[in-house]
Parts: sequence; C-alpha cells; structure tokens
Amino acid sequence: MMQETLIPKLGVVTDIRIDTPDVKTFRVVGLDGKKVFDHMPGQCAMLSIPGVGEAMFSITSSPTNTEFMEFSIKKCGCLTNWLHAMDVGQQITIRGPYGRPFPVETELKGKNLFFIAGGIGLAPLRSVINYVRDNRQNYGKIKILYGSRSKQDLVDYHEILDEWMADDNVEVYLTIDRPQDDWDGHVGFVPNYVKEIDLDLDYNVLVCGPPVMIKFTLANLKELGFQETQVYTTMELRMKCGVGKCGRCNIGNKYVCKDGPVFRFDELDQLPNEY
Amino acid sequence: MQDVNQFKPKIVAFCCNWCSYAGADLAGTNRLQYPADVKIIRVPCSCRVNPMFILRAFQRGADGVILCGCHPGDCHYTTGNYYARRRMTLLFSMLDYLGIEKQRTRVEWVSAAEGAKFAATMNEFVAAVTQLGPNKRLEDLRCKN
Amino acid sequence: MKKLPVSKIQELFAAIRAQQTLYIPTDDASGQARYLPWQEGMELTHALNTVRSAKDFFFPQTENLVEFKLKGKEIEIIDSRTEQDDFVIFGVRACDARSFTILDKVFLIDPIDTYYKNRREHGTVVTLACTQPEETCFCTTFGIDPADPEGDAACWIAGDSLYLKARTEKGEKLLSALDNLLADADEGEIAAQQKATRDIAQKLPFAKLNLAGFNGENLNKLFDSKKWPELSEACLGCGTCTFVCPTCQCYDIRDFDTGHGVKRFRCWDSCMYSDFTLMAHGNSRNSQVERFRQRFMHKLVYFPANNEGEYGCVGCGRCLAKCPISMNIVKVAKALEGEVQ
Amino acid sequence: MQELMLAKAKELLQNGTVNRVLGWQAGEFVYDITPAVFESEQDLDAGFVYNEFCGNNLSKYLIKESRKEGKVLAFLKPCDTYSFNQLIKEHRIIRENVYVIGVPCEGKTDGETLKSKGVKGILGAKSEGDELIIDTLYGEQRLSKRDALTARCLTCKSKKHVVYDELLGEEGEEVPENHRFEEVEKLEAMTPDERFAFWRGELSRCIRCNACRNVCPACSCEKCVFDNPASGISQKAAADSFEENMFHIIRAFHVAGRCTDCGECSRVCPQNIPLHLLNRKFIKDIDAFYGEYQAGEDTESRAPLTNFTYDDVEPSIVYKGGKK
Repeated sequence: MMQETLIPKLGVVTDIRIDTPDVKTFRVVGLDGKKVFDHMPGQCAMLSIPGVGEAMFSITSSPTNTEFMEFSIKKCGCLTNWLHAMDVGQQITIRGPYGRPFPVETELKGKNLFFIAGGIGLAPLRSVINYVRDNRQNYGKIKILYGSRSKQDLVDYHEILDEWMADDNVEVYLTIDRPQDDWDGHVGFVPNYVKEIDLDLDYNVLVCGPPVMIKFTLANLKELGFQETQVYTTMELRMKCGVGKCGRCNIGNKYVCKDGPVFRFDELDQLPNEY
Repeated sequence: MQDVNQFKPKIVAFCCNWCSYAGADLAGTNRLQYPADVKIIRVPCSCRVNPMFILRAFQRGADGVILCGCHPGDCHYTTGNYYARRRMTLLFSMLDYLGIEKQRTRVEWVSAAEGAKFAATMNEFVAAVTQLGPNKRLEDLRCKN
Repeated sequence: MKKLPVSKIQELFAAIRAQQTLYIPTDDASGQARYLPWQEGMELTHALNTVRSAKDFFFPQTENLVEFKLKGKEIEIIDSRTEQDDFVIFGVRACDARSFTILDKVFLIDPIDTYYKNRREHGTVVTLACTQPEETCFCTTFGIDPADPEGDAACWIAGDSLYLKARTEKGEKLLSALDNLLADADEGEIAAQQKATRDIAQKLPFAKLNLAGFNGENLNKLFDSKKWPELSEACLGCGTCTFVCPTCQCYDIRDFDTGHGVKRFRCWDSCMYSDFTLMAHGNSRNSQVERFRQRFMHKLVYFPANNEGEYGCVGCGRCLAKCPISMNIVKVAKALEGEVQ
Repeated sequence: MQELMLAKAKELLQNGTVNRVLGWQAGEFVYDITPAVFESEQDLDAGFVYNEFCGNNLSKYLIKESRKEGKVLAFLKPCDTYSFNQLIKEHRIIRENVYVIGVPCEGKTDGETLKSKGVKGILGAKSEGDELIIDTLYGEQRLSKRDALTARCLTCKSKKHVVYDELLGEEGEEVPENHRFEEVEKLEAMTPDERFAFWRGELSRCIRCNACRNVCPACSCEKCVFDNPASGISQKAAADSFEENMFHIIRAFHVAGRCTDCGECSRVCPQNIPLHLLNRKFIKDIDAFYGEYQAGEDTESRAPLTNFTYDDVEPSIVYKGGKK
C-alpha cells in the first residue's frame, strides 16, 4: 500500500514527566506497545488531538532508544495546553518522521561537537546528544552548554545531572539567567557564556534556542573565529502538511518541514531573511 | 398506538436568566407539561444572544430556535431586551429573505411569573415546527449521520 | 486527427456521458462560465474561460482527509475515502491544461499526495484551442501555445467542424470509444485557424512580457527590492488572486467537530491571509508587504528555482481580471524587471 | 477634471498643506486602476489618473493613512464620502490628518461590466459625448455611457458629497428616484422556495476569498470574528452550504445600520454574487421598521442597532406579519 502522508497513526501516551513549570515530556508508543516509526536525530513528528489541532514537534528521544519516543513540549498554544492537561493512557495521532536530520552519520561523524541550547531548545538537541553518546566511538570531544531562565526551567535536569554530567566523556556547562538561592553554578546568558568557555575552533556547533539567543550566540561564535559552515541550527515555522506542499513554512525556495528543519548557517545565509 | 417515526422537532430555547428562565422553572414546579425536546440554554440577558447563536443552533441540529426574555421595560439591565428586539427582528427578516422558513424562529417575552405562558408558548412553537418538518435549509450536512 | 461537425457536438457529449461523467464549461443560471456536469442540452459557454480555474477537479477547495471517532481516551481513525469514478473534463484551455503539469510537480513528487493522484488518474483532460484570446492573456510568456493545447486529447473548432486529436493513452482510449461519431481529418485543416490565433496572440499587450531575470540566482536581490511596499500598498489581503489562480496550491488542514466525531479536512489557503503563518509565538510574515511578496516571489522565483526554470504561472489572466484593486503578477513583474536586468 | 485634481494636489503638496495624496493610479490597461499614495509631484505625473474607471472607494485606506505622520489629501467621490463619514463616526479615521477634496462622479464603469456587455479584448477606451469608444483586439466598439455603468451606479443614491474640505467641480444632486430597492422588492415578492433557490444558486458560488469583507469600509475590525479559529467557522473553506449562509448572513448583519450602500462588496466579488442585495435588505428593513436612516450621512446620529425606542416593532412582525 502506498505511504499515506496525511493519514496519521495512533499512539498512546505511556508516561508524562513534568520537567519545568511549563514543559512536560511525553512518552509515546504505538498501540502495539512498540515504537511508531524510526527516525534520525533532529527529525520531527506531527502530533494531534483530533478536534483540537495538529502541530509539528521535534522528537526528543534518541533513535537509539528502540522502545519509545519522547516529546518535550512547552505549553504555549491551543494544542499544547490540551496536551499538558491530559493524562497517561490518552491516545493521540502521530505521523512522520519529517524533515532533514542533523548530519550525524555524514558531516558530523568523527568531529568534535559543541551543543548550545537555551530553554526548550534542548528538545531537538537532546536527541542528538543521546545518539552521539550511544555511538561514542564515532565522535570526538563533546561539550554541552545549556542555559535557561532559572534552575526550575532547565529541561531534563535530572538526566543532565545523573547521566551527562556523570559521563567522563562529556563536558557539561550549565547556566541560568539570574542568580538564585539554591544555585551555585554559572549565572549569565548563553551567548556570553560561550565566550567564557575554553574552546578551540576544531568543533562543529549545534545551536537551538529562542531566536534572539541564536542570533547573539552566532555573532559571538563568529567573533571567536568559527565559520558559518561549522554551525547548525534547527528551525520552527508554522506547518500543516509536513511534506513541503501546503506552503506555509516556505522561506525562499526551501520548505522548512522538508528541506529543514536542520540548516547549516551558510545555507540559511542564502535564504531571504524571513524567519 | 403512537407512530414511532413521527417527527419530533429539536427546539433550542435561549432564556434570559432573570425572567424567562425563572418562568421555565415555574412551569416545572407547577407541573405544566411541555415537550422534552425543548432544550433550554440560559443566557444572562436576551441581548446576549447574537445572530451566530441562532445560526449555530440550527447548524447543530435544531429544528426551531426561540428566544425568551423579560418583557420590554422589565429588563434586569434596563435596556438589553430593546436591543435584542431590534437585532432579532432584522435577523428573522433576513432569514425569511433567504428563503428559510420564518416559523422556525421566534421571540417571546416571558416573565418570571408566567410559567403557564412559558409552557403554552413552547407547546405552540413545537406544534408549529412539527408541522414544518425537519430543518433542511439551515442544516450542516457534516453534522448529520 | 479526427473530426465531426460542430452541429453534432451534443451527440459527442452524449456519447462521452454514456461512459463516464462529463464536465463542460457552460453558462450557469447567473450567466457565469463554470464547469458543470453535462446534461442533455447543455451548451459550451461563449466566454473565453471559466471564472474559477479547473484545478478544482484534482485539488478541490475542500475535501475530507480522514475522520476520527473519540471515546474517552481512545481514538479511532477512519479513512472514509472512496475510489474516484472516471470523468472527462472537456474544453479546458491551454493555460489551465499547463496548470495541471505545475500542480503535478507539487503533488506528485515524493511523498505523493494520494488524494490528488486518485483524481488525476481517473480524469481525462480534453483541451480546446483558443480562437479569441483576450487582452489579459499572457500564456505565450510561459511557452504555452493557445492554438495547440496540451492535455490527454486536444480539440479545435475551425469552420463548421470540431477537430480532435489524442495525445496520450487516456486520450486514445476516449477517442477510440467515440469512433463511430468521428471521421478522419487532416492536420492541415486547422492550420489556418491556428495561424489566426497565433497572430492575435502576438498582438496581445503582454505578448512580450520579459521574465528573463526571474530565477533562483536573483532570489535575494528580488526579495530585497525596495518596490514591495509600494506594490503592496493597496493590497486588501483577500484571497481572490489565490483562489481563482489555477496553480496556487497552498492548503490548510483543519478539524471540524461534528458533534459525534471529528472530520479532518483540507481546504485552499492563501499566503495573502494574515493567519497563514501565524503561530502561538508570533508571525513570520507580519505585514501585508511580506505576504504579498511571498505570493509573487513563489510564482516567479522560488518555483522556477526548484523546477528547472518553470514558472508557477500560466498566464491565464484571471487575477488580472479579478483583483479588487487591479494589482497583479504582470504589474509586479514589470515593476521588478529593472532590478534584474 | 483629472488636470484640475492634479494641479490642486501639486499645489497642496507644494505649500505643505498635505504630505501625501491618496488617489488612483493608472494601470496596464484603461480599466485596471489601483488605489495609490503619491508622495511627490513626479509620482503624480507618472501615474495619477481620474476617469470613469476609478471606481475604488478610497475611504477605507484612510484608516491606515490617517495614522501615519503628516496629513494626507484624499480625493473622495460622493459615495466615498458616506463611508468616510461613517468611519469618522466610528472613530476609525483621524479627521485632522485628512484633507478631503470632493470630486464629482458621473457614474463609473469597469472592465467586468464592459465584458458583460460583450466587449472582448479591451485595449483602450475614450469617452466622446454620451458614448464610450472602446478599442479592442477585435475592432472598435461603441457603448452608450449609460449602458456601460456598473450596476451599483445605475442605482446611485446621491451625487452630492456629505463631507469635504474643498470641492472641485460642480456639486451634484441627490437622486431620490434611485430605485435601489427594486431588486430587493422583487425577491420579497417571490415565494420562500423561489428565494431559497435564488440564494442557493448565488451563494453556492462563493469561494470564501473574503474580498467582500476586506474591501468593505464598514468591516474595519482589528480582528474579524471569521479570523478567530475558536469561532468555529471555517474562514476559508466553503465546506458546506451552511457555512456559506452563515458567512454571508453574519457579514451583512455586522454591517447592518453601518453600511452606506457603496456597493464595493458586489464590485469586488470574483463570482459576481449580488452581495449588495443582502445589505440593502437590512437598509430597507431598518427604513421600514425604525424610520429612514442613511449611514454615513452625518457623524453624530446613533446607528439603528445601537439604538431603540420603547415602541419598536416586535420580531413577530416577521413571522406573523403586520402588528406595528
């Protein structure tokens, strides 16, 4: 049978983890208890509650997780409000995977990787980080810089503490925007912290976060001597079809859902400034 | 024996909180009979009902829509029903202009003391709509079946 | 090539109708040209083209994609599609015929849109050559010959005869089934009529519209042009141009709660609408300048950049005739011409 | 007239009375006129035009233009001035920032109207006495100016401006014998079944392009109810006959009592749906039930739907008839 792109599959939410006051992580499997489909890090899926809406979310879990998929979702609109209000056992519809993943098996293979994430921007990068950690032999040094508004707003804080920071092969830098009583780590914005980290230029950088953070981070990276060809990001625009036909995520001659969401900055530079 | 296929219209009645809803209540406590297919929607004032409410009721399967409010001059908010009166007059006239049966829509003023009038109005309206048959001209086919 | 007397066209329609549904452009009760299913006695319109384009046949304004039933936490997905019956569209003009090729490049590339494909496979397109192009026509700009239209089969009316020629297997199949009505004809018989049409086409006001610089290479130059605010100044932000356009293909997917289930449907959408790119966190095209630019950039620059230079316009002239403020692709192209040459 | 307007515009630009001019710009053909803002004399010379094809009602653009810096000169035709007044009444236009020059109007024509009279391949047109001489791809055609008028101009209610700062040309007269409700009356005289069939035929052509809404000077809400996804209306999907009825009833209702009958909705409709017949029905009913009222005639009076009297007719007048 031909692949039906617009007809979704069913999934069921088996676990809901409260990450921050406005972010929850949902674990989704198919009705048969298995993963609904395989994906590559950076790819997305269309989740929907019929009658409420359908939207694109990046798959937070690593492809190396063969049991289930996870989505870290921030509450900000109609659908996400609904998702935040639902209970375990709720069925949802899911279709995908969509988009071009991070080139973890090609351009990024064997390279040193520097991950920079801000707030919910960790969601797509978490998939890459865990993929890379599970295939550790294929990559060089790994640094992770993650910042959020406050300690409470750090997504996946426990996984960061228990797994990433415990991993001798990974260097983790955390920061929060403003000082806080129970925080003895770094305080300050992500773009500034980038300049404080001891870093050589032999890294490929993967950035994701709010648009302003990306803008200033990129500027600071360039100041340090990084080339645009070394820096990747993942984008978000309104999407409906997910397959480059409905027309709304169109920037220049690219469709974010199909030709992205992962772009290298030199590719973005070619596109008109409309994102 | 009653005909099981007999058409029983679905009626939506918008009732203002202060008069008509209390009137309906009174009809109930006085054990006055009116058809169970009249679904009452309580609104703060008859002027809370905008044309979209009426149309939406038809879309969702109503065969007739009636708006009940305080008698002119008795509005809890002083003037609400005067505005509702103009609005509904124009809307009903427009529906008639579009060829939609004018007997499907109605406005009645029912006070809190007029339980009997409420029941009688409903009985009469249901009878009128029953005669018209199901709403076909303002239905949304997607909501059927 | 085959022919039959124009006076027998109703017999031809009846013969086609005997096998499958036939749509022809005809004048409706209010005198507007539109495609309607042929019934006995229904005549071809005298208008050059239909008000709405023919894209509806393959990409209707609204269609159900899938239905859901919800019960507690459970969801049931119901694919309620039915197989499309075979149908013939008769009298499609050369521009609209080309629009199908353009839509194919959107819907039939991987991943294939099965809804579109289903209709496309079951539809046979019979085109009709133009004889009296109008001032708004500029199909020749896109290499379309109004006197020699594409399609599964093509027709010409010359003198008292209707000439028919099959171009594809589907067309062959249709014509062979009508064989007893048709007589053999020679291509030479339509040559004079074709020449007359082409002569008029040469004289049209936009026959020499120059789109030379509109391609991917000048993408940013055109995008950054200072002319967009002025061009879009009067734009109302309605969707007229989009909805009458035979090649506009953007769509929206929405849910309708029927009270006993949810119908997910798709409908045409327009990049001219303010909510087209609206997200919970903001809008990437905030003003009408950007939305206006998107539509013309998409047709004149982005589409050719992705499709070997083929423009997303067929020069049918509908937007020229219908825009409430008479701002259109020709004016935009002419205004931007200077930027790239 | 065009020369007069051009000279006036230049003079006012020069002496600093205004900073911009809102007018009509010539297009590629004789009939495809676009509303435009001219900022300099060169701009004006390059494209400013005023002729029988300048039908666009410019008043709605003043919502945006009057909020920009400086003062804008607006040329308004008699029927545009009604819309302008109505927008002033609704506090949508900042009056101090607009310099209104009333320009006379003898009725307009447009490409669509000419084509509906069988004119094909229009290349140019010029007026000569009572006739319009149209140059076409298929030869010259002559049409009397009366025949070339758009439907809305045939039932023009007034050629007199209700507001202006300055007037060019001669002031026109009101047209009391405009017969603009004749079509409405014809429909009213039909049986409900005939009316239903008529409107189904018309409204089923609607493609939900929203041109009628977006062009309407009375539809000036910051956010339209139809743009609200939570309203439950599929704004752009002609998904069901109900949706079409709903959209058009509500659209007309929202402008009831505020519609000046400028006719832009019917002019822009790509499907030629006679939308003005819905608006006129409301105008006629308001006149009949609540007394003569012309929206836009003044900037003070209360609109019929935000007003009442204690002895208004009861809604039962519709389903029972007579009882005033």
